[in-house]
Amino acid sequence: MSTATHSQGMFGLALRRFRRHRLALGSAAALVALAVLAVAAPLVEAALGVDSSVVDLFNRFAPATAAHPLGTDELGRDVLVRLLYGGRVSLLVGLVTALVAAVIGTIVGLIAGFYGGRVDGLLMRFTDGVIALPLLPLLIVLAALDLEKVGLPAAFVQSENVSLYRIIAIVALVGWTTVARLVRGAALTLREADFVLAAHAQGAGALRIMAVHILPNLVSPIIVATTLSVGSVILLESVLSFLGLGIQPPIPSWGNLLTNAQELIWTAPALAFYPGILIFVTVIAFNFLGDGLQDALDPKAMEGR
Amino acid sequence: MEPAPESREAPSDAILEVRGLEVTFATDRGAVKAADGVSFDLKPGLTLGLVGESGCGKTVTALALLRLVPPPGRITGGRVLFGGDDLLALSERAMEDIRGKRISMVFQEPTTAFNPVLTIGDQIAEALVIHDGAGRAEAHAAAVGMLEKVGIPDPAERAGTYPHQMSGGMRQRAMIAMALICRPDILIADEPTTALDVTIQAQILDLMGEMQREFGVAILFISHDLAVISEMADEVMVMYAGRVVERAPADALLAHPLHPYTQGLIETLPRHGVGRGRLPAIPGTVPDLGALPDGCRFSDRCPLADDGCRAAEPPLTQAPGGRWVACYKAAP
Amino acid sequence: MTRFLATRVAQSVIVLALMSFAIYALIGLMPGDPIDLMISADPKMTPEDAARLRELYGVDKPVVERYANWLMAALGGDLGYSRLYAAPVLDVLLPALGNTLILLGLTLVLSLAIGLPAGVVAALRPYSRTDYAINLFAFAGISVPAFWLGLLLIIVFAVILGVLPAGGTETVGGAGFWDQAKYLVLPVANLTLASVGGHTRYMRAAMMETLRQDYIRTARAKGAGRARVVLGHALRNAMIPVVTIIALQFGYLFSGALITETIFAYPGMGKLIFDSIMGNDFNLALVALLFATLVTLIGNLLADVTYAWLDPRITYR
Amino acid sequence: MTAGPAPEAPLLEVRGLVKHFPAGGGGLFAADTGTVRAVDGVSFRLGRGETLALVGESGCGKTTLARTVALLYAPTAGSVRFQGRELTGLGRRDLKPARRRIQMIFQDPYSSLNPRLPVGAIIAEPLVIHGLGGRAERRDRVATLARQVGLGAADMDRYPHQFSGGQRQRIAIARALAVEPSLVIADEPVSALDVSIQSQVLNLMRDLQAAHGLAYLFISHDLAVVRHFADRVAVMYLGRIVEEAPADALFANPRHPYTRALIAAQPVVGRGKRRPGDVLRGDIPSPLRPPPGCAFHPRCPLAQDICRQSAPALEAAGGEAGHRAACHFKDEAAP
Amino acid sequence: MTAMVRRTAVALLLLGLAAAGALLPPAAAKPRDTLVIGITQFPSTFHPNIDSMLAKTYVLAMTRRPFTAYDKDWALVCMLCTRLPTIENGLAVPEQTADGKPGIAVTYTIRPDATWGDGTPVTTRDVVFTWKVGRHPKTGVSNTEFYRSLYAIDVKDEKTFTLRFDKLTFQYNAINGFQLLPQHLEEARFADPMAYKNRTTFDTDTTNAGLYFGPYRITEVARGAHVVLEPNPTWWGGKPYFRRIVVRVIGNTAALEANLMSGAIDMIAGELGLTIDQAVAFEKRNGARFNIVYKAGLIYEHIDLNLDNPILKDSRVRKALVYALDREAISEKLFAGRQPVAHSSVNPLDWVYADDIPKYPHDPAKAAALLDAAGWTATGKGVRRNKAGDPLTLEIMTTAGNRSRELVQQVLQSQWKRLGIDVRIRNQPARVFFGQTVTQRKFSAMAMFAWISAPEGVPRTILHSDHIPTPENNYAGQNFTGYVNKEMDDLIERIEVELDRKARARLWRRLQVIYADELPAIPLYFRAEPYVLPKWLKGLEPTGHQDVSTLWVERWRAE
Repeated sequence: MSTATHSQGMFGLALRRFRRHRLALGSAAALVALAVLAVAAPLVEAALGVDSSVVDLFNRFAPATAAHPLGTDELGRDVLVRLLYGGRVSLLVGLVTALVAAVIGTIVGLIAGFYGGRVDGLLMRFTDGVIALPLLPLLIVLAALDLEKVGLPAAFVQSENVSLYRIIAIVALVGWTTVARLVRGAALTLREADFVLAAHAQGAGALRIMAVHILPNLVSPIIVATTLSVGSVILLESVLSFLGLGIQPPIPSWGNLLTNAQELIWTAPALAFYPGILIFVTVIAFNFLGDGLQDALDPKAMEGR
Repeated sequence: MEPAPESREAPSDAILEVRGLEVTFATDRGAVKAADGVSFDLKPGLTLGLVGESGCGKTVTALALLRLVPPPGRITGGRVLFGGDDLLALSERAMEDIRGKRISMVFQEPTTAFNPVLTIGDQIAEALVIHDGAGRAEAHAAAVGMLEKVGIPDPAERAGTYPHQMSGGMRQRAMIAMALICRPDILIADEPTTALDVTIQAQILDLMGEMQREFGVAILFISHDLAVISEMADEVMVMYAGRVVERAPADALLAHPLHPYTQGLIETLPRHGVGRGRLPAIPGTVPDLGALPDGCRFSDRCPLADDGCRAAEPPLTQAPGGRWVACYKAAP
Repeated sequence: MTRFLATRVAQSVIVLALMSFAIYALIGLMPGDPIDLMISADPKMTPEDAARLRELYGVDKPVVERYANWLMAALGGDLGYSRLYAAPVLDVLLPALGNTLILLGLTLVLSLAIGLPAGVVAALRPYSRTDYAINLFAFAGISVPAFWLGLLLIIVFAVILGVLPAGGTETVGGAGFWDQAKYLVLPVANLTLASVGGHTRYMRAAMMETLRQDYIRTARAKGAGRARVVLGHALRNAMIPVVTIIALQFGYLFSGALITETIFAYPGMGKLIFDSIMGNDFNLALVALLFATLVTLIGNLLADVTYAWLDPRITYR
Repeated sequence: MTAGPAPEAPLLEVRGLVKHFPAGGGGLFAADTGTVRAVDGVSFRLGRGETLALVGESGCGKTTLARTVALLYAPTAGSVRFQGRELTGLGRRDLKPARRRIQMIFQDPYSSLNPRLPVGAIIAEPLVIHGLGGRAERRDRVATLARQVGLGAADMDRYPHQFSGGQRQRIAIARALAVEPSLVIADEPVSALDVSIQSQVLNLMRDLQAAHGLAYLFISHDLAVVRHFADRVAVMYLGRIVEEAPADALFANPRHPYTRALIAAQPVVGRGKRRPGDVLRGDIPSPLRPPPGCAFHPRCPLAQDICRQSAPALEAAGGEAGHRAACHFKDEAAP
Repeated sequence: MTAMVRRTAVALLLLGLAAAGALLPPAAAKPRDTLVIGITQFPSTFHPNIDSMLAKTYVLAMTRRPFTAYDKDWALVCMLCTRLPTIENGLAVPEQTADGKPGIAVTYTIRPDATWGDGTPVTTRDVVFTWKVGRHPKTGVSNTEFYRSLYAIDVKDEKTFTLRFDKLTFQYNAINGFQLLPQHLEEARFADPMAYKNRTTFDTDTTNAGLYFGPYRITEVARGAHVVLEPNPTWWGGKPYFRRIVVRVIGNTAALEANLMSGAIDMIAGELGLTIDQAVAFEKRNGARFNIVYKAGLIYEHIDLNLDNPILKDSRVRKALVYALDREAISEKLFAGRQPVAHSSVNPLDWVYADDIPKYPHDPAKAAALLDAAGWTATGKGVRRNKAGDPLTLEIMTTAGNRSRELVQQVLQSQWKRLGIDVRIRNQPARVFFGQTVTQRKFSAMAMFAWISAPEGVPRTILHSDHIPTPENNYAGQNFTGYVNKEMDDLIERIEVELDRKARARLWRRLQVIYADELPAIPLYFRAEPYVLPKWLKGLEPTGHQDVSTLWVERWRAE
């Protein structure tokens, strides 16, 4: 009687579907490689025997050598190592921001979708309002805010990493809408599902129903949306850097490396090329990855025949 | 694989002859035959009932006749002879001329089978426009006439409404009107009343009978509901896991089913006179096409199965009274 | 429909009112004021001068009071003066808005004209070579940093090939339609390349979803050919979700315009907003942001109307 | 448990139950466009170990009635007494004991099980919610239940999508039984199942009823199943019960024209090829705007002026005990 | 993947090379009667006296003339006046004001042929009107100091007038900032002074010929994009060569460069154009096609040290900070030696410059010794610490987005790091940096920016102890370092009123010595303005000070 019709779990099925998606697979591999390299930046630095924070005015724009596989930049620092450190920051910003946005979006969407009615109406009008905002101009206002006037402690405001936190906060504050809409839509459907009714009929509380019955069923779309948004956050960071509002030197990020280099585009095009291509490759990889995950985790494909 | 039993059966009055039809789906777990050597005939003015449980290949068989099997499914064998042509060998362009004009179809879900953004009238008239090159006004008038025929009140007004503005029963009437507007030779009805309430179902079944009498159309009537089939069909074909297991004139099949599966199906139905208490049941579950038992695919649920059944698949063989059955143990 | 429109206009007014206060408050949270900037530009200014100017520009009062004053004046039709351009805000804004709308309009038309057919083609043959190629192109467009692409375009077309101007709106003195058109090519191309990918992807997804629907099978069962199925049955249905997404993207387009306008020295809204915020031109920044929001809201409204036109199931009461 | 119910009190007594829904709108600016009168004054009783079937076509209010009784909806008006205790107007906390005794089985075995939980957790969930037993006790209880519904111990770690429809319905039944209910509300429990599986599940439900003394409120549109399974049958039309009787009496001697039409419309195996006969005309009216008088009058072959003006009450009919019908002509001979 | 990356990299490199080498020459066939100048900023107003802004000054200098200006040799000359008044020639007469303060009466005569573009002569009526506008508290004229000091004007006739100041400084005859307004156009608009800044003809009708009397007048304004200038028929001087001058605004310097290469603009203004390192790089590639002229001038790049900072209070630390730096190398490597290292705030081109003052060449050993002496001892390779164990950590701030400064900053950071000085970078957008951080002394240690001054500009607001910004004085003054020195205060006051050049030179020398010795700021270098000019353009002479090169635009010509 207990013959299970499928021999493998949902995860296995998704994994197999995903493996068929060659671009996504390649993207995942590329991203892992990039992340590993970025995390290992100090090791690479040590292995090459260079110190990327030390300026060497006598070795500016050096061509590629064994010590500097990608040459040096306008201040004689190793380009490769700086790119890796930049990757650290860009990937970190992308991932953290996307996660924070996903958390906010999930909470808003879950509450709106679960309670429906006026709560939903109010939250969704608010979400629509945020979506209607001209994003970039608003980011500029937000980026120019005086954090001390907002009431943050001076010690925090003056820390070197504040531009990093600022970017994460700002982008997450406006970036949650996609996930919120997604979660809300799915939650509206799920709350009518019989298994949710069943839980209601048992007298389960709202928190339990959201946590046990609704949220786990939203994981796939949230993962997909978050993956896709990592890419757009990295792009957005580079755009803000371009406007001088992104992550501030000396913290290197691909965005500010590229922005710095664009003035040197005539002198040392490679300096602009590398961060540009890294942003491009990373963003496109996250997009392919999201696309592949979407196909792999699609519940319609899940039920299968 | 046994040869399709076509040699001994070629009645001249058949309008459509299906021989050894085979539809294969590429799945994650390899190729799976959703229809495996299906053969039957359709005769003008008569109804062939096709009954079976979910996943038995009923719908795929119907779609294969029109070559509308959705990917990843493909027709991988057999012939569909219609008016001297093998439909499976025609060009896509030629097939388009057959669809809706010579063979048309009524679907299960009247809600989703209509395009939500076009008016009912336009959708009914479309077949005329496609096949007869009818002008807009002319086609529209014909559509209104057809709506009236299928018993829709205020047909002229209704033609201008959108599907969502109609009730389910009305939509199914409109669907029948759409299928019949080009006066086809064959109507394939895939569970046409499953989504409807009983009182509406009765209306639609009556309508289909009326239309058959008026147009002399041959109907392939597909349903999982043996009761509906028994009221509609002249001949009944039972499918199990992609294969035809029994085919016979309706009265004979219902009165004396030969295949154990058919027997089970009839016995499990709650019926007047059976009384309350336990119902007879077919044990086990509907098989997964990817994991069929060896030999007869019903063998794992069959009370009569022996080693012979599990060794080789029984072919569909002729039995007395114009009947066919695929079982070694078929009750004579 | 009238009632729906009235409701939506009322909603938009509320949103704008809320926005205006939010922006005003945000601007209040920005450091410094216009006078600080004047001081840094003119070292000889005395504190008395600064205090006098603060009063003159009305920046010596608390934010709420300034907002109330601004709102009263705005309701009376006076949106104030731009400090940065020494002109009434509207005089500065409207030409810029016009320029941006030209840019955005052309981009929208072009990217839809390319993106939608490409998406349809990709959806018709999913997972084919064509589909992969279209996808790759679409993803590339989404993923490339717009300002980087803009610079590349300038280098290739303006510098190396010398066939197109690198920036601006028209050749000084050499006006004329074709001349202006020439100046639009690169910015429009830049923005289009960045937005066409999204349209393609949405269209592809919507089309694939639509082609799975039962009524497509119905149409095919009627004998409708491929063209008829796609154009007559699927397209309009597939457009319904696409329209919504495009409307939602209106805000993003504005953002893209900002970058493009900066790169191509194109005097539009995006650049104006950026400059006004950076230059502490409160009035201009506020009104420009409100206009940008308004345009987005109008875009959304148009989308709703289109939506209703596309989908008879929607009735706006 | 508080003071035990009086011995003669029925398990469930529903009186004058009304459930209305606002139709459409609900948005910030949209106005309500009317009221859906889903359940409009329903009364019935259900004894211990008894099976009452609610029959009717889509939109007749049977599912709303079931969910209101299952405490998923707060009734607009009327009373629901369970084991002698009034349930309407109680808070979440006060309802919990009753919830444990009233369990539900749903129609669609695909949507009634959370796809992200293993089967063991699904069956154990009511135990967790009602705070029954420790971890080990729950495990044992789940194993017992699984055995009772014909599932194996190994199945408890699998996920719902790995099971067929029939097996899933068994899981749902096991979940319902976990907290030892006395009333199970089964909303079309077999209509989504294949014919060959339907009888398995019905048999299981019957066995369990015998073993646990369950009462069923059995909702179905399938007269054949109802006739086989129910002790008593109530026929609903547009939010009201139009006829109620012991199953045999209802099928042998239907007194309401709608009941007759339903029975006539039901296809029957072996009756021979269909001849066009007396088929009920027209569609079911919208519960948003039910017709005045007797709601069935626009489709009724017997309708007279009185039917258009006054709604008939549900009164004794047909002569047999417990047979009631709501028709002005309930005592006339069938046409 | 890597192969693709490499191939694309090569392709891009080739693009760059192609751009550098094989550029199409701009169309040479048409006669060069138009000059297109690229600048990076658009004027916010065209009113000469409201808001000071370099872009406006640059454009307006082609359309009008001040009475006096410094020429390219940094000598004061007459432009609108006929003769420079001096005490020696009797046109300037020291006198006492009514309340007994030393003042001076200076007499100027407007050039007789000076005429507004609409034919109205430039007269003393304009002078008086301008003064009236300048003095009015509601007009929005940003700097009223001059107008207040000018307490009376005696009008002699249509063209001659005497200005009477209540101060007597050595700069008594320099009225470079006194920009005439056309009384015949503006008086009516001034009827409501509050609304004047919004109604002035300069902004509501910028192309009105009557606003200009210089060699060119503005004939077209596309806000944010360009300004077109054409010769003014009433101009008194030599006929300008170009039939039309277009000033195009392109904010992004990379795009500016691209526009130059594509021939869309002819030259990039030095005053508002490329950064020095961009220009240096540009010269390397395109030196053959363009003349790159560098003019190091009065823009003094330095780092203000917050003297309230406990670490920086110690002058040994300040000196060590400078010794630790190799400013010569920075100048040489980053700026191709075009920006001379500064030793004080006074430019060597200024006649008051003194060479014999303390200088701080790169000397790490001395720096280390000074730090050790100040109690900051090295612990291995890490950051120096004092006895209390506090690290030698300082923060440096500058304007975010200014690439040159950000580059230099990172070099400085690196050089300091070698001596165990931990310097953290925290930059802010200019609006924040100048709007608040610097002006309200909110930087904790170091703020890097530039002072722009006139020749022989007295650093009163920068170094005088009365000018330390505090909340009490509403953040007036620019002594951001918080520098207090009685002698310095005294020197500043004396320099201002010392009319004798020799005596003044002595005072100036003393000021420079004190400055260099006490180091309230770290002098970096004098910024050079790179003029990127086409080979055919002649006659453009950079000044290196506030009076922009366009004041002599009529001498520009194509050859």
